[in-house]
Amino acid sequence: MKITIGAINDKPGSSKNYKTGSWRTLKPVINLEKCKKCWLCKQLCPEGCITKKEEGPQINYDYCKGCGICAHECTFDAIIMELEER
Amino acid sequence: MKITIGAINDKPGSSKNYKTGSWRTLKPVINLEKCKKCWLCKQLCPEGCITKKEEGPQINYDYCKGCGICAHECTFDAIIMELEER
Amino acid sequence: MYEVRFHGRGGQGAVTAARLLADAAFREGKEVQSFPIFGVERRGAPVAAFTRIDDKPIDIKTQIYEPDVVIALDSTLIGVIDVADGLKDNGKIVINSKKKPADFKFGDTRVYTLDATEIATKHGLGTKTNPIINTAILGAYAKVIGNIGMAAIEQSIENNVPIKKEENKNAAREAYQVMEA
Amino acid sequence: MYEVRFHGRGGQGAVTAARLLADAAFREGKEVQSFPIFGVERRGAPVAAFTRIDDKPIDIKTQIYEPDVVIALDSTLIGVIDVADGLKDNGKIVINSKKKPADFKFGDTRVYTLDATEIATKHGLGTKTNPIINTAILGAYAKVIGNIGMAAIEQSIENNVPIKKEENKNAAREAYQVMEA
Amino acid sequence: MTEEKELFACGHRACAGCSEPIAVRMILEEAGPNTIGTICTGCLEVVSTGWPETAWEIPLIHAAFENSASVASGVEVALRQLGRDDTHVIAFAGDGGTFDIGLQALSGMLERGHKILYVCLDNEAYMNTGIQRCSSTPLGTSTTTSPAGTYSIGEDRQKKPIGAICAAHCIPYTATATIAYPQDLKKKVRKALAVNGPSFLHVLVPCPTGWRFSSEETVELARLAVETGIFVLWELEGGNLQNIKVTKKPKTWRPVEDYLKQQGRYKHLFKPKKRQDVIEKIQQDVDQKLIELGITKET
Amino acid sequence: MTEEKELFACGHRACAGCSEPIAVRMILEEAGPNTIGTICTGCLEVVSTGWPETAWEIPLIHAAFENSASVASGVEVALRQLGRDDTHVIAFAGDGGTFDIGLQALSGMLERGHKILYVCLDNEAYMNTGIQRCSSTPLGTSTTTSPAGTYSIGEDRQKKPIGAICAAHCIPYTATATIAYPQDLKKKVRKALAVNGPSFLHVLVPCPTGWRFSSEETVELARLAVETGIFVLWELEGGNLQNIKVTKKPKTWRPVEDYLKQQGRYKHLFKPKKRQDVIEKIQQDVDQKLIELGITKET
Amino acid sequence: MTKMTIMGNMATALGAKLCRPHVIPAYPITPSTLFPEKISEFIANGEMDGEMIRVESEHSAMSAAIGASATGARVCTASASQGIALMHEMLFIASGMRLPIVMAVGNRALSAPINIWCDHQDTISERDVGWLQFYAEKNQEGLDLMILAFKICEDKRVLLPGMVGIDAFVLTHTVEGVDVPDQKLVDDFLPPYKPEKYLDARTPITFGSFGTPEFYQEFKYAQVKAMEESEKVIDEAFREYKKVFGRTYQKITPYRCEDADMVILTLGSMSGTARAAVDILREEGKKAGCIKMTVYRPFPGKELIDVSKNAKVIAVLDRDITPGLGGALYADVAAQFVNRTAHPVILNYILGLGGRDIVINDFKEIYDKSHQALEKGIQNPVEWINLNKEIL
Amino acid sequence: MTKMTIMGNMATALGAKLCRPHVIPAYPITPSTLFPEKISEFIANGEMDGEMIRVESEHSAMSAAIGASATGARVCTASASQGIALMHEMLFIASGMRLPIVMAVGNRALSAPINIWCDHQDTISERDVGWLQFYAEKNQEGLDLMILAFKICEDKRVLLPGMVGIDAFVLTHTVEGVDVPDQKLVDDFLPPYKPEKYLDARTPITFGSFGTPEFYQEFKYAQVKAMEESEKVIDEAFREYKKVFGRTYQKITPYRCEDADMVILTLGSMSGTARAAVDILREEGKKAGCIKMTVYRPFPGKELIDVSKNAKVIAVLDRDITPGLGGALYADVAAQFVNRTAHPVILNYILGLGGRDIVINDFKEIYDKSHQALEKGIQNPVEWINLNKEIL
Ligand SMILES: Cc1ncc(C[n+]2csc(CCOP(=O)(O)OP(=O)(O)O)c2C)c(N)n1
Ligand SMILES: Cc1ncc(C[n+]2csc(CCOP(=O)(O)OP(=O)(O)O)c2C)c(N)n1
Ligand code: SF4
Ligand code: SF4
Ligand code: SF4
Ligand code: SF4
Ligand code: SF4
Ligand code: SF4
Ligand SMILES: [Mg+2]
Ligand SMILES: [Mg+2]
Repeated sequence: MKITIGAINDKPGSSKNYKTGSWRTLKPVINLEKCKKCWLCKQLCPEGCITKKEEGPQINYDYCKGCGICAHECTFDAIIMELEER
Repeated sequence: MKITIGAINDKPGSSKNYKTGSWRTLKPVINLEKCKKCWLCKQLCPEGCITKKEEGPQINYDYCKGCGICAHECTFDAIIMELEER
Repeated sequence: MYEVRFHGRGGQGAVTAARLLADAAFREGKEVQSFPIFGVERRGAPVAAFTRIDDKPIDIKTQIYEPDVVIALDSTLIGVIDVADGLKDNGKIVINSKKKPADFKFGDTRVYTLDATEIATKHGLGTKTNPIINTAILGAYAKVIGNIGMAAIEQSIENNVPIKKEENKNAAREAYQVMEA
Repeated sequence: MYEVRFHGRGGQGAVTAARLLADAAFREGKEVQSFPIFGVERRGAPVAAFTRIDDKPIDIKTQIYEPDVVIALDSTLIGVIDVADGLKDNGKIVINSKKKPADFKFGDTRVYTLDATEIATKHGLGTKTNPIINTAILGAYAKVIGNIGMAAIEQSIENNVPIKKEENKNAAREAYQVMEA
Repeated sequence: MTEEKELFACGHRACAGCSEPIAVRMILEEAGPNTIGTICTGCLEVVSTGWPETAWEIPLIHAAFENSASVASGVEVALRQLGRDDTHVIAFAGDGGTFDIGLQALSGMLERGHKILYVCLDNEAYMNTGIQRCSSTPLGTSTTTSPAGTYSIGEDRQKKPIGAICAAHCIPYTATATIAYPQDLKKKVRKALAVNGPSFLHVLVPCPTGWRFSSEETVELARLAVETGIFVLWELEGGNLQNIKVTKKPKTWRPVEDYLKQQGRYKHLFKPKKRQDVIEKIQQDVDQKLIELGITKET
Repeated sequence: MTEEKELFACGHRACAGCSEPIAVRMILEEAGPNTIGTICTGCLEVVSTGWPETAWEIPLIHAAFENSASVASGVEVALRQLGRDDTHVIAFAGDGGTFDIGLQALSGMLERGHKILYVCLDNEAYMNTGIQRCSSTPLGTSTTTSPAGTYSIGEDRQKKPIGAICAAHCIPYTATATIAYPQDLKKKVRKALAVNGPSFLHVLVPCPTGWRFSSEETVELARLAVETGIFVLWELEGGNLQNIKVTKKPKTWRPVEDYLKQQGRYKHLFKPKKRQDVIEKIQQDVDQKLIELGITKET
Repeated sequence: MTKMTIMGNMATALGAKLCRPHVIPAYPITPSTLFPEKISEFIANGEMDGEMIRVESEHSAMSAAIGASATGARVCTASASQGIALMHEMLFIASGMRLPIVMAVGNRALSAPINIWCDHQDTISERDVGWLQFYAEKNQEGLDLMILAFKICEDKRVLLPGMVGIDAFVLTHTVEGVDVPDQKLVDDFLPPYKPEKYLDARTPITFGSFGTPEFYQEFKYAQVKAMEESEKVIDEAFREYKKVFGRTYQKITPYRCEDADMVILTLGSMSGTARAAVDILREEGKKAGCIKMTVYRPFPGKELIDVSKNAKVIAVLDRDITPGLGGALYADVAAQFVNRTAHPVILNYILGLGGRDIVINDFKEIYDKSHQALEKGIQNPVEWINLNKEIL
Repeated sequence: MTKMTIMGNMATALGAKLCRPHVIPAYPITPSTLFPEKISEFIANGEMDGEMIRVESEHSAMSAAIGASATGARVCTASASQGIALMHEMLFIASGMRLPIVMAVGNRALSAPINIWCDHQDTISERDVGWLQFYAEKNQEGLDLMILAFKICEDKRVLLPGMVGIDAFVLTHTVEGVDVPDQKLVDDFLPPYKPEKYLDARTPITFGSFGTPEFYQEFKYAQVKAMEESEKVIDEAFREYKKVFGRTYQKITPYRCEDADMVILTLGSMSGTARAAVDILREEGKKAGCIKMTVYRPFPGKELIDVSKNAKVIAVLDRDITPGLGGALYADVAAQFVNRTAHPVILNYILGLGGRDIVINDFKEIYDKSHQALEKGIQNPVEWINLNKEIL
C-alpha cells in the first residue's frame, strides 16, 4: 500500500475491508418462516448488512455488530438475538 | 505623550482634540428668532456639537462638519447653510 | 518496570481496570502510568489499555510494546486480535472465560482463566450480556501476578468507583479467592 | 525625479488628479508612481495624494516628504494644514482660488492660483459647493510646471475619466490657457 | 430481485446501533449516486473516512468541523462552472457543526441561494468528543459539560430552534425528519432536492452512547420523540412559519416521560428523586409548541 | 438648563452626515453612563478609536470584526462574577459584523441567554472597506462587489431577514428602529435593557457615502425607508413572529420609488433606462411583507 | 497536599481550579475536552466558583476570554489543534491587548489529514502570537505550570497571555501520580488578579484602539519588551514555586550534559523518554545528554548556549514541520548560535508527527545519525525519524 | 500586451483574470478589497467568466475555495491581515489536501492594536501552513507572480497552494505602469487545470480522510517533499516565463552583491528602496549590496548562501516580529548558515511594522549599525529601526 496525494481515498466502499462482525456479542438470527419480507430490517440496519434475497433477508455476519435493531423492529418477531458463540 | 500598555486609551472623549470643523464647506447658521427650541437639531446632529442654551441651540463650530442635517430637519427653517468663509 | 496490557471492547471497562490497577500500585508507593490505547474506537470495538508500574520514577512515555502481562476481559476477542502480541517470553495471560487455561493455545505462555462474568453478575455488576468485570479481574491479577496487594486494590476501588463500591470489592475478593495462582 | 503632492478633501478628487497626472506622464514614456495618503480619512477630511515622475525606473517606495510641487485643490485647507510642508526650496505651489498668488504667504516660494472651481462649474463639472476640479487643475499644472504636455493630459482624461470626457478635457484646456506660467 | 448498490458501505466504525448511518443510507438511497457529499468533523466522519478505508461510495469531502456548508458552496459553484450541475450536492453536518460552530457558514449558504441540500444529523450533543453540551441539547439533559449535579439539573437552556432559524432565511424548503419514518424522510429528501435553491433537513438521530440507551432501541427512541411531540415532523415551503405542515401526527400524543425515562441522560430526573418540576416543564414546552403549530392534542 | 454629558464625544471622524454617531448617541443617552460597550471593526470603530484619541465616554472594547457578541458575552459574565452586574452591556456591530461574519457569535450569545443588548447598525453594506455587498444589502443595490453592469442589476439576492432570524431564537425582545424616530428608538432601548436576557435591536443607519446621497438627507432617508415600508419599525417579545407589533405606521405608505430615486446606489434603476421591472419587484416585496405583518395598506 | 493518580487533563483542570478563575469560556476538542468537562463538574457540584461560558466555537472562546479579562476577571480556557488554529486571529489580539489569559493545551496535530494525536504543530505555529509558551513533560508539570503561568502572566512587568501544553494522549489521557497542592498555599502564591486598568463604568477607558503607523511599531515594541522582561519574572516565579511547593522548574533542564558530546533538545513528553535513552546510550559508552525545554516563548537562548557549551552537536527534535524550511525549533535554535564563533553543530530531526510514537530506538538512531554527520559531514541538516518508507 | 497605469490590487486582479479562474470566493478586507471589486466588475460587464462567491467570512472563503478546487475548478481568492488569520486553520487544510489554490494578499499588520498598513506579519505567520509564498516588489511583479503561482502550484510535481503578497498601500493602492500580457500568451503558458483526481460522481473518491498515526507522518512527508520539489518547478517556470513574456524572475535577486561586504536581505516593496540606498551607500564608498527575496517558501537557502558568499554581514530585514525570539526571516536565514564553517555574520533588523515607512535613511542606519557590530562585536543581533523612543 502506498499513501496517496492529499490523503485522497480512491477506493469507494473500502471500509468493507474492516469486518465489524467481530464487535458482536449478540447475534441476530432470522426465522424465515415468520418473515413477511417487509424489508424493514434491511431499511433500519445501521450496518447496511442485511440484503434482499428471494427467500428473505440475509444478514452478512462479517459486518453485523449485533445492535439488535432488526430484531427489535421486526413487527413479526422474525428475528431473535442469540448470545454469540465464538 | 507616551504609549500605553495594550494601546488602552484612558482619556475618554479625547477625540475632542481633533477639530472636525475644518472639514466644513457649508456652515449652519441659526436664526434664533425662528427657533422654537424643539431641540430636534441637537438630537439629530451627528457631531453632537449642538448644545442647549437658554437662548436656543448653540453650534460648536470647532466640530460642526457642515453636513446640513440640522438645517434640513428643522421644521421651522430656523437654520440655513451658508458657504464657509475662511 | 512491570507492564500490563488489558484487552476488552469499548465500554467494557478495560480502561478503568488499567486505571484502578495503577491507582492501587500508587497507593502502595509505586510509580505508575496508565493509559488507554490512543484511538477513536467506538463502543463494541476491540480496545486496549495499559498500566506501567515501577519502583522508581517512570520516565519513558512510549506505548507499551512488550507487556509482562496481558489481561483479556472478553475471551471472544481471542482470535479477533492477537492478544499475545509482543508479550514477554516469561509473560502471563489472564483471560475472563469459563474455559480452562489449557483450552487456550499460547505456546509456552502461562495462561490463567477466571469466570469473571459469573462473579460480576453474581455481585450485581452488570448483566450477562454486559457484565462489569473490571474489578473481578483485578482480584485475579492480585492473586496470579502478586505484585499488588488486595488491600490496595480494594482501596483503589473505594476511591475511584462511583457506585456499588462494596459489590465491586466483593467481586474482587471472590476472584482473588477462587483464582489459582 | 519629480515629486508632486496634491491636497484636497476626501471626495474632491485629489487622488484622481494624482493618478491622471501619473498616467499622462506614463503616456509620454516616463516612469511613474501615484498613491494616495495611506489613511482612513472620510469624505470631507483633508487628504493628500502623490505623483512621482522620472525618466528612469522608480525604485524607491517611500512616502514623498519633499515634493517639488504642491497643488491645493481647496484653498480653505490652507491654514488648516501646512500645505507647504517639506516643499523643496525651489518648489512651487498651485492653488485653486479666486485670489491672487500674492494673497498667499509662502515666503519665497513661487505660488500660482487658478479659479478652477469657476472653470469646472462652467463646464458642468459638479456644483459650486462640490465642484470636480481635478482636470482643470491638471491643465494648470501642464502650463506652470511644464514637464507634461497637454496632449498627454487630454489622453489620460480620455482613458481614465468615466463620464463627461469632453467637458473635462475642455476644462483642462481652458485652465491651461488662462493660467499664467 | 436486483440489489441496489449501497452508497454508504459496511465496515464503518460507528457504535452498534448508531442511527447516523441509517439516516445517511436512507438519504443517499433517495439522492442516488449522482451526488457529491460534504461532511463536518464529527462521529460520521471519524467512523467512515479512516484512511486507507472509506465507507462512502459517492464522492465526498471533509475539510473541517465548521464548514460543511461553505465547502459545499464551493463544490456547487464549481460544478456549475464546469458544466456538471446535474449532480446533487448534499452537505451533511452534526448538530454541533450546524447549531453552533457551523451556523454562520450555513446561514451564508442559505442566504446566497446555493442549490444544496443541507442535512443536520442531530444527536443533541457533541458526540464525537464525548457527549458535550451543544445549543441543540434539550433542557434537562445531562452531558459532560452540562452535568447533572448538586447544583445542576443538567442543561439549563432550551434547544435552539434551528428549523425556525433556517426557515427565517426564507429558503424554499425546510423540514424535519427522523429514521423511524423512512418514507417521510425520503419524501422530504426528494422534495428538497427538487427545489431550485437551498433546503434544510433537520434529522433527529438517536445516539445510544450519548443518550445512554440500549443499542436496539435506536429506532424506537426516534419514534418516541415523535409520538411524544418532543420532535415534531414538519415541512415548510418558504419563510412563513404559519405555513408549516406537520407531516406526522400520532393518534394519541404520549407523555414526554415515556421518552425521557428510557434514556440515561435523563436518569437524574427520575433518580434518586423524581424531578417532577423539570419533567413538567419539558411537557409544558412540548404542549406549548404543539399549540403554536396549531395541533390540538387529544390525550 | 443642565447639559447632559454626551457619551459619544465630538471630534470623531465619521463622514459629515453619517448616522452611526446619531444612533450611538441616542442609545447611550438612554442607557446612561453605567454601560460597557463592545464594538466590531467597521466605520464606527475606525472613526472613534484612533489612538491617542477616543470618542467614547463609556468603557468600550473593540477586539475584532466578527465577535462583538462573544466579547460582550465575556464582559457580561465577568461583571456577574465580579459583582458589578448592575452595569449594562451593549454590543454594537455593523451589518457586516452581524448578518455575515458575526452571525454565529451573535447566535451563540442569544442562545446562551446573556443579558446583553445587541445593536446592529445597518447601513446595508461593508462601508468601512468601501461599500461591498453584504447579506444585508437589498435587492437591486449597486455596490462595489455587486456592481450594476451590462450583466447585472446590482445585488441579486434579498436582504437577509435578520430580525426574524434573531427572533427565531426565542429571545425576550427584538425590535427595529431608525434615527428618524428618536422616541421610538429610545423607548425600544429602554425596553431592551429592562428584559432579563438578550435583546436585539436592528437600527437602520443611512450612509451618505455608501448610499450616495447628500449629507443633509440622512434623517430624511431614514424616514423615507419607514414611510415606504422598506424598513418597518416593529418590536416583538419572544419568538413567535405572529406577535410582532408594528410601532410606526404612516398614514399613507409612499411608493418605494420615492426612496430609491434619492440614492446613487439605485441610480441604475432610473438611468440610462428606467428598470420598472426591478422597481416593481422591490415594491411587491414590500407589499408582501406588509401583508405578512398584517398591515392593510391604504394608498 | 493530596496525592492522586490523574490524567493530564485533570491535572491542568485542577491547576486551573486552584487559581480560582472567574470565567472559563471553552469549547470541546479532543484531546482537551476533559478539561472543560472537569470544570463543569466542579461547578455543578459546588466545588468551584467561576462560570463556564459554553461558547459556540473557539473563536468565540478566545473572544469571550478577551472580553472577560479586559473586564478584570481572571480567565482560563483550554483547547487544541483545530481549535487553536481557529483562535489564531484572537491570540494575537489577546497579547496585543496585554491580557493575561491562560490556556491549557492538549498538543495535537493539525489537519489535513485530520488526526487527533500528539504533535506540537498547533502551538508551534502560534509561536509568533506573543503568548508565553510552556510545555509539560508529565502531568505534575501540567498542574504546576498552570499555576505558574497565571503567576508569571499576571505580573505587572509582563501582562501577556500564556499557554501550557501537555501532549495529546501521552499526557492528556495518561494517568500518573500527581501532588495536588493545598488551596491555601496557592492562594498565597497567587494573589487575586488586580489589573490597573479594566472595563469599569466608573473610569471609562477604551480597549482595542486603532493604532496608526505613528504608534503601531512602538506598541509592538513594548509588547516584545514585556516578553523579554518575562524572562526574569519566570526565573523569580520558578524560584518562589520551589520554595513554596518544593518542586523545581527551569526554563530548560539539562540532563547529563556537562560532558556530553551530543545533546538532544526536546519539548514535552518525549523529554522523559530522552532521558531514559540517554542513560542507555551512556551505558553503551556514548556521551549523550539531553535538554528538556519547558519554556519555549520567550526563547531561552542564553540558557541553551550555556548548557550546551561543551557539546559537539545539538540534535534539535521537532515534533512539527515548516514545509520548505525544516523544524521550527531548529530555526529558533539556529538563530541563537549562528553568530557565535564556536558552537556545536545543530542538527534537526523531525519526528513523532500525528501521534507517531517516539521510542528509545529513535534516540539511538538520532545519536548515530548525528555522529555520522559529525564524522562524514552533514548531508541534510533536517532528517525525518521513523518514517515508513514502504508506503511512500 | 497592453501598457497601463494601475494599482497593485488591479495588477493582481488582472493577473488572476488572465488565468481564467472558475471560482473566486472572496471577502472584503483593506487593503485587498479592490481585488474582489475588480473581479466583480469584470464579471458584471461580461469581461470574465467565472463566478464570485460572496462568502460571509474568510474562513468560508477558504472553505469554499477548498470545495471548488477539490471539484476540479481553478480557484483564486484574495485577502489580508485579519482575513488571513481567520483562514489559518483552512490554510493548513488546503495544503494538506494538495489543492493548488492561489491567493493574492495585500500584506498588512495584525491586530491588536488594529492597523491597516503594511507589514508582513500576516503571511509570515503563515510560514508553516505549507503554501508557497511569493512577495512582489512592484505591481508588475504582482501581476506576473499570479500567473506564475498558478503555473507552479498546479504542476503535478507540486500540487500545493500558493500566495502572492503585495505590500499594503505601498503597492495595493499605488499606481504604476504595468505591462499586461496578452490573453493568448497566458493561455499557452498556463493550460487548463486538469487534476487527476477530483470530486466527480463518475469516479467517487473521498477527500479529507482521517489520517491515523500509522500514516499521518508519511502524508506530511509527501507534502514537504512536494514543497521541496517545487524548487525546481519554480526555476523552470521562471525560465519559461522569461522566454514567453520577457521578464526575469529569480527566487532571490542580488544587487551589487559580488563585492559587497554587507548585503541586505529584503522582502516586498522595500527591495526597491534598498537598491536605491545601496547606490547611495556605494557613492559614499560603502560596499553595500542587497538581495530581494521573491520566493520565501520554499526557502531559497542554497541560492542565498551562494549570492552572499563574499559578504561579511547579512542584514536580514524583518517586517514582522516573533515576540521572544526576533524576526522570522532571521531565524530562517540562521538555519541556512548555522552549520557552515565560514559564513557572514547574520544580523536582524525589525522595521516598518504597521506601515512605518521604510526610507533610505533606515538603510544607512542599518549599514552603520552592522558595521559597528562587525567592528565592536554584536551587542544585540535583533535591533529595531526607526523606533520613536520618545513615546516609549
Ligand atoms: C474547530 C474545531 N473545534 C473543535 C473540534 C473538535 N470536534 C470534532 S467533532 C466535534 C463534535 C461533533 O459534534 P456534532 O457536530 O454534533 O457531531 P456528532 O459527533 O455528534 O455526530 C468536536 C467538538 C474540531 N474538530 N474543530
Ligand atoms: C476577519 C476580518 N475580515 C475582514 C475585515 C475587514 N473589514 C473591516 S470593517 C469591514 C466592513 C464593516 O462593515 P459593517 O460591519 O457593515 O460596518 P460599517 O463599516 O458598514 O459600519 C470589513 C470587511 C476585518 N477587519 N476582519
Ligand atoms: S423486518 Fe421482519 S418481517 Fe420484515 S423483512 Fe425483516 S425479518 Fe422479515
Ligand atoms: S443486529 Fe444490528 S447490525 Fe446486525 S443485522 Fe440486525 S440491525 Fe444490522
Ligand atoms: S430644530 Fe430648529 S426649531 Fe428646533 S431647536 Fe433646532 S433650530 Fe430650533
Ligand atoms: S451642519 Fe451637521 S454637523 Fe453642523 S451642526 Fe448641523 S447637524 Fe451638526
Ligand atoms: S457516539 Fe453516538 S453518534 Fe457517535 S457513533 Fe456512537 S452512537 Fe453514533
Ligand atoms: S462611510 Fe457611511 S457609515 Fe462610514 S463613516 Fe461614512 S457615512 Fe458613516
Ligand atoms: Mg452531535
Ligand atoms: Mg455596514
